[in-house]
Amino acid sequence: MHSVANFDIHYRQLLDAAGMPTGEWPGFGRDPAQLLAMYRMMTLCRVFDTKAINLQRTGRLGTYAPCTGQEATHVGVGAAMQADDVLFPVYREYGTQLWRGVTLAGIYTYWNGDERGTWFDGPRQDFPWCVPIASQMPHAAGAAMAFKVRGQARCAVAYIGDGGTSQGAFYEALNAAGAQTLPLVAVVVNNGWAISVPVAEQTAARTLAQKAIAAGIAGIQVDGNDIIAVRAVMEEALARARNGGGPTLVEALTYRLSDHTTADDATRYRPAGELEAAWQREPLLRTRHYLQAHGHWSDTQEAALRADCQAQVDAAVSAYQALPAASTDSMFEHLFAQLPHELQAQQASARHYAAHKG
Amino acid sequence: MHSVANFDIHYRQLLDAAGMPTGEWPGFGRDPAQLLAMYRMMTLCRVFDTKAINLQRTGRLGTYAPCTGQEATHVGVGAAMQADDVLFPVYREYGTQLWRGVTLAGIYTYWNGDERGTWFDGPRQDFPWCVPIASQMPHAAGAAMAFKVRGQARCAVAYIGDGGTSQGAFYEALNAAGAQTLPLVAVVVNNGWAISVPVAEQTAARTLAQKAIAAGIAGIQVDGNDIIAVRAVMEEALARARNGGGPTLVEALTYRLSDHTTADDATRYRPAGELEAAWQREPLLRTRHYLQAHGHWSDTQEAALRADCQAQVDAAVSAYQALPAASTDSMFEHLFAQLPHELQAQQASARHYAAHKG
Amino acid sequence: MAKLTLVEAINLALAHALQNDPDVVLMGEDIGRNGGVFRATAGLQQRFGALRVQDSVLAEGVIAGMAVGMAAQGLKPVAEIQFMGFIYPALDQICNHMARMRNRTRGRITLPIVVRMPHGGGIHAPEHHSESLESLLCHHAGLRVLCPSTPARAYGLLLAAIRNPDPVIFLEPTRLYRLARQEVEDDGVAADLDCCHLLREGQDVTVVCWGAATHDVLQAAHALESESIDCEVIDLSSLSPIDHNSILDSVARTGRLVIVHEAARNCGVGAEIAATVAERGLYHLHAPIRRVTGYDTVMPYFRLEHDYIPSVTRIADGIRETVQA
Amino acid sequence: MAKLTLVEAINLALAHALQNDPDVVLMGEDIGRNGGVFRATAGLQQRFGALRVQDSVLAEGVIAGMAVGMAAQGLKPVAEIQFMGFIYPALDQICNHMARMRNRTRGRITLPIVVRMPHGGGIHAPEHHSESLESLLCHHAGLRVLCPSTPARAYGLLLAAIRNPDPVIFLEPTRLYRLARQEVEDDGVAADLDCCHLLREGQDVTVVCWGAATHDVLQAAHALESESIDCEVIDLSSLSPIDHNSILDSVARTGRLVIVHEAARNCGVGAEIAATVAERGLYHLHAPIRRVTGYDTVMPYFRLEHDYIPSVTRIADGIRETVQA
Ligand SMILES: Cc1ncc(C[n+]2csc(CCOP(=O)(O)OP(=O)(O)O)c2C)c(N)n1
Ligand SMILES: Cc1ncc(C[n+]2csc(CCOP(=O)(O)OP(=O)(O)O)c2C)c(N)n1
Ligand SMILES: [Mg+2]
Ligand SMILES: [Mg+2]
Repeated sequence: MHSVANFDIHYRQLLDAAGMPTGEWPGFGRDPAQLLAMYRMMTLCRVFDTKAINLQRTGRLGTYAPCTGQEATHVGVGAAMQADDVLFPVYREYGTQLWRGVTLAGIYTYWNGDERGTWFDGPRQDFPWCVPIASQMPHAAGAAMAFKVRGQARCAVAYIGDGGTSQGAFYEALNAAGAQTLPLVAVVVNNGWAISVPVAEQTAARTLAQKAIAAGIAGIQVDGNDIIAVRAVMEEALARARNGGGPTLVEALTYRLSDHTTADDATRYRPAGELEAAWQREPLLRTRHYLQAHGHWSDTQEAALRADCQAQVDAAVSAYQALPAASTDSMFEHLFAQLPHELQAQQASARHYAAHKG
Repeated sequence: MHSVANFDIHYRQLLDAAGMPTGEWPGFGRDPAQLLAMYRMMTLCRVFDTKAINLQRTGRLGTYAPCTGQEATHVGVGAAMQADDVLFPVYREYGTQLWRGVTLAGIYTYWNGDERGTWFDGPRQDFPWCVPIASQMPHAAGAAMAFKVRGQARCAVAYIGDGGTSQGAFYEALNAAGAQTLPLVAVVVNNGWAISVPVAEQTAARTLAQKAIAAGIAGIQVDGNDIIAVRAVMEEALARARNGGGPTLVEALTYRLSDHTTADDATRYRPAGELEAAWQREPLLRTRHYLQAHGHWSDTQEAALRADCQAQVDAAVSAYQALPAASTDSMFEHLFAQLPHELQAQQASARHYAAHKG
Repeated sequence: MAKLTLVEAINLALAHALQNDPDVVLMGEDIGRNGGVFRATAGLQQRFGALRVQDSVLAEGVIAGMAVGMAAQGLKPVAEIQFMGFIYPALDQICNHMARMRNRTRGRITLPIVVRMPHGGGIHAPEHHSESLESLLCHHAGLRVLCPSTPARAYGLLLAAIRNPDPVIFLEPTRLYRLARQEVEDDGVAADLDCCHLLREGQDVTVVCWGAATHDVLQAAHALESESIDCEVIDLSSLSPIDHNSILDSVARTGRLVIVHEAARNCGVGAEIAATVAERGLYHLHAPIRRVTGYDTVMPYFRLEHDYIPSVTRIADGIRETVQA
Repeated sequence: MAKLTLVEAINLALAHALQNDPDVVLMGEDIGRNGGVFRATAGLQQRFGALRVQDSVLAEGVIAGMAVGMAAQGLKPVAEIQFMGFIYPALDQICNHMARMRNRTRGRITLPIVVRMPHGGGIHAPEHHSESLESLLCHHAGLRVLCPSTPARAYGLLLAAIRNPDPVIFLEPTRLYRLARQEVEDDGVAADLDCCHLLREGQDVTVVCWGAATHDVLQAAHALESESIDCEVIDLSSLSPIDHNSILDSVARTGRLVIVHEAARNCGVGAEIAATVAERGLYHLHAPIRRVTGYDTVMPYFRLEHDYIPSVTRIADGIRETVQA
């Protein structure tokens, strides 16, 4: 009996929970402007998220999936990507989307049950939110295949949750991307929970990064609350993919500091104390500590930033609430490039009842 | 950056292609009666297979999936299992099925397009052939769950092809079985090809055994043409599973010495020379060499065995060909425990047209 | 006797089955610790333990596929799919295996499985949480498909489904989960399978519907009384097999047929009912058959969902036009 | 002009598309090196290379899902599912994404995809190799579903499908792959979408059918001539959307309708056609609508498959009874 293959899974952290650097930082880490841009975006996410929950509680938004606690992963990934890369989100990675140009009002519009929220003026090719868990993974592999067919130095970046790693589509897509050496980087956001199921019940795998081994691709674990490490790991993975080095699976260890969605009540299943402990590792505070310790940030600036974020969010709320209701027709408008003749009578019926509604 | 998890994939061979032992043999290997029983069954498979291809070529059987070259894996797995374990085959693992009591005539009946071939008097709980690739994997996990719920010391054994490892159902089932510590042993029969696609195009993984790592379960590679190693590895995996040690993925390295099925023509896609090289590693001859070298077998016994196998196969051919055609009704007979009233008219119609046929 | 909502009645039936049959095992995403996203399984894991009420990994294919393996061993799995829009990854198992195993093995391996799931829209949920896909399942022989419309029927039908030796798809109208309460006796009595139910007798027109739509149809029927239109309302209840004889009997009396469903129209279950009446009851028809259904569009996000789901007005119009035709 | 079989015509159309549009990419299991298990893609990988004609990994979900990602980038993937019975793992992608992406994104992301696959039985293949599941796909808005019945139509419809900006499911009747030859010009002319085709004019009864059944229906129609029954035969061709107006026009003339399909009856496409005629053409009907279809059983293993598939005799009986009703 001899060994025919062996594997190591590495973990990367560059900024610890106290805000202390823990390793060699890449170039962007030495540029305060870049650090501040990322910190501002994380803060915007936090403010946006808080408002969204409030909007839902007061009946002005549908069920909403919060992002609090995961901002470093989301913004770090966004900052590492190039504009012409393509993002395949799940449903709560607003930090990446906002970084890439999706609007606050668009996100609210989406969660308010309106397809128009998926129209992205910014990243025109980015995919919209993907509700059927893991089904976005092959889309990303397909986009990566298109880049390969056309010889473009672009990457597809796909998100997936820890729960999502139980779905076949996740493995299938990684395996296919590995077999065809596609420029794909998949980010498992391991936030500890899939609604009420903790990750230890989702798999016997000690890490989710090791799922890369099944596909014969690179896998790495990163502190997902550490925006420096997330961005660094992503930049390396993206560069490798762009250079024909194939896909990478990045596991970002973070925590869902909120309920699963506003329709969920995590107190039903989450052990006491876990949430409080997780708040000690959250991403914003450690970044602020670092920035303040190095003289790049002050309490005054913080207050101004909060106010600015609030103003942006308030403007977005006004914008989505001012959007006139979609017409009933719109159900038929984008079904096909050209609506088949047979469906015109149905469209007329829908229009008729819309007019006589209420 | 530090390592948080590491893994080794081992390879086991106990009888090399020349018939020389290559390691420490387990108990059964020192019992000539057991070795001979396995050799006899492998030979029966070979004879059965040759006849099946001939039957298809002469219009007496439908499309057939041959097993030549894979007998050591199939018989070795069968010999390692206990009678009350449950088998979940794909479609060409006749050696395991015959060992467990499925009849030669039953297998012919199945490939002759007749459901009655799936009635197993022997292993009553074994699953029938499973055509949709990989879909048998969760069935095996489910049976294993039933054993766990009931506290039974039984195992589910599932086969899957190298091509099958690209399907999500394969990963999903292994992951679920790992998460729930189920008594499941999955055997990947890596015969090099999935119809026309070689395993190197199916995955970037160097071994298929390493796919176990994604599920956090044990994985091992074995020389699938070496019946001693196959049985030894399986016995260990089954014992571990029975003792609550969870699932194992066994990759058996073998080769499809035939076309994919009788409807296939492998000369279209298989590189010249590969087949000839593979014949040098085939399982029967090495076993015979070992047996003869150790005085357990002779040319006369070989001739008698061949004749005996031929007689068994001929009897099976007569038996399945003597089976009266199934009635048209039988389409409705086993659809439900009790046929809903609404379907009775359809059954009558089918009966009517059967009577007026030809 | 307790007054229960439909989801409470389901919980009661599940508890009864778990209590009285050691082979019954529940499985599904978030059904254990969390009690199900609609609370259908609330309290059951605490009461019966984590092996009888299992939180599954997040994979519908594995849930359905493991149910096959468990049922073949004599367990009676009751699997939950969290929303019907997530049934697709389970379809290979449901259609290629559950529906076929008894037939494939000539009765050797049989599969007493129930697959439960929320059905339909109207609760302001995100995309993929409001689907009505019954027709896909009804098209496959070897499955029974049920859809209750009241708490009491939900209790009785679910017990019948669990005791049935063959696979049953059990659709639970989300809009009705908490809409109304009804007295439900926990008597362990299973309802009859394969039959529909008369909700209201009438002379002028037969209206066939199921699930949440029954409530809208009854409202429409009530409103039409003032126009002297007397509706007979049939709750299909068993979507496959369909109790065509009862529908045909009713149409023979009323001479008119309206079918109402929330699912898309094209190749929906309504088409099957209409086709069968056009085949076996044509000479009784005094007017064209009419279907009032969801449109052949994608179920819109929730701001427009009530423009998609047949409204009481739309249903009443369909009935009125059929009676006046 | 060459006389081609249906599978050769498909090969010709694929070659034409690959040759004339650099965005066309073929993908599927065994379609490259091996040329497809039915030889539909024979020679194309040699001619256009392994990036234009890709051997996919063995995973239908990945094939369909990658097609979505590729199409969103402007490629025009033509994906093959090896047999229709293996479509289930692809349904989540086809129904939840392909069919919906344009609608979901308000036209921002559009998906010019073709998903080709063999359809139907009658070729003595193993289990799961003989399925007719068109109704599942037709039930989903946002997809077009086509099924050609002759080599020339296969060529023209496949080009139309590839050029269409939206997803198209393209069903290829296996029984017809090599049944007959027809002159097919490689002129690159696409056929019209969304319409049916008159195969034979007649006075007494309208018979609607598609795929392999068209050949059996034409035989039955021919046999019935001797009984002075004059059949009008319509090849549906576009299974979704259905060209109901043409069918209604025909029924208005003949007063009778028979629908023939190989798929199971319950909730099949035949039900939709019958329901629509019972809705919009009832007053033209002189006799009950009749469906001659596969039974509501599991497609049997091949020894009984011809007892399942509507035979010429069964079709003729159905037409005769309808005419005599
Ligand atoms: C196919 C499918 N099944 C079930 C669901 C319901 N559901 C929505 S989110 C979720 C849990 C996802 O957990 P995870 O992947 O860890 O992502 P997270 O929500 O933690 O970000 C479930 C079960 C779904 N959306 N899709
Ligand atoms: C879901 C599904 N897709 C496609 C097929 C068609 N098919 C039958 S066998 C096969 C190749 C299987 O290869 P592998 O898993 O290596 O098994 P082997 O035949 O080599 O034993 C394919 C593609 C199928 N049976 N099921
Ligand atoms: Mg999670
Ligand atoms: Mg193989």
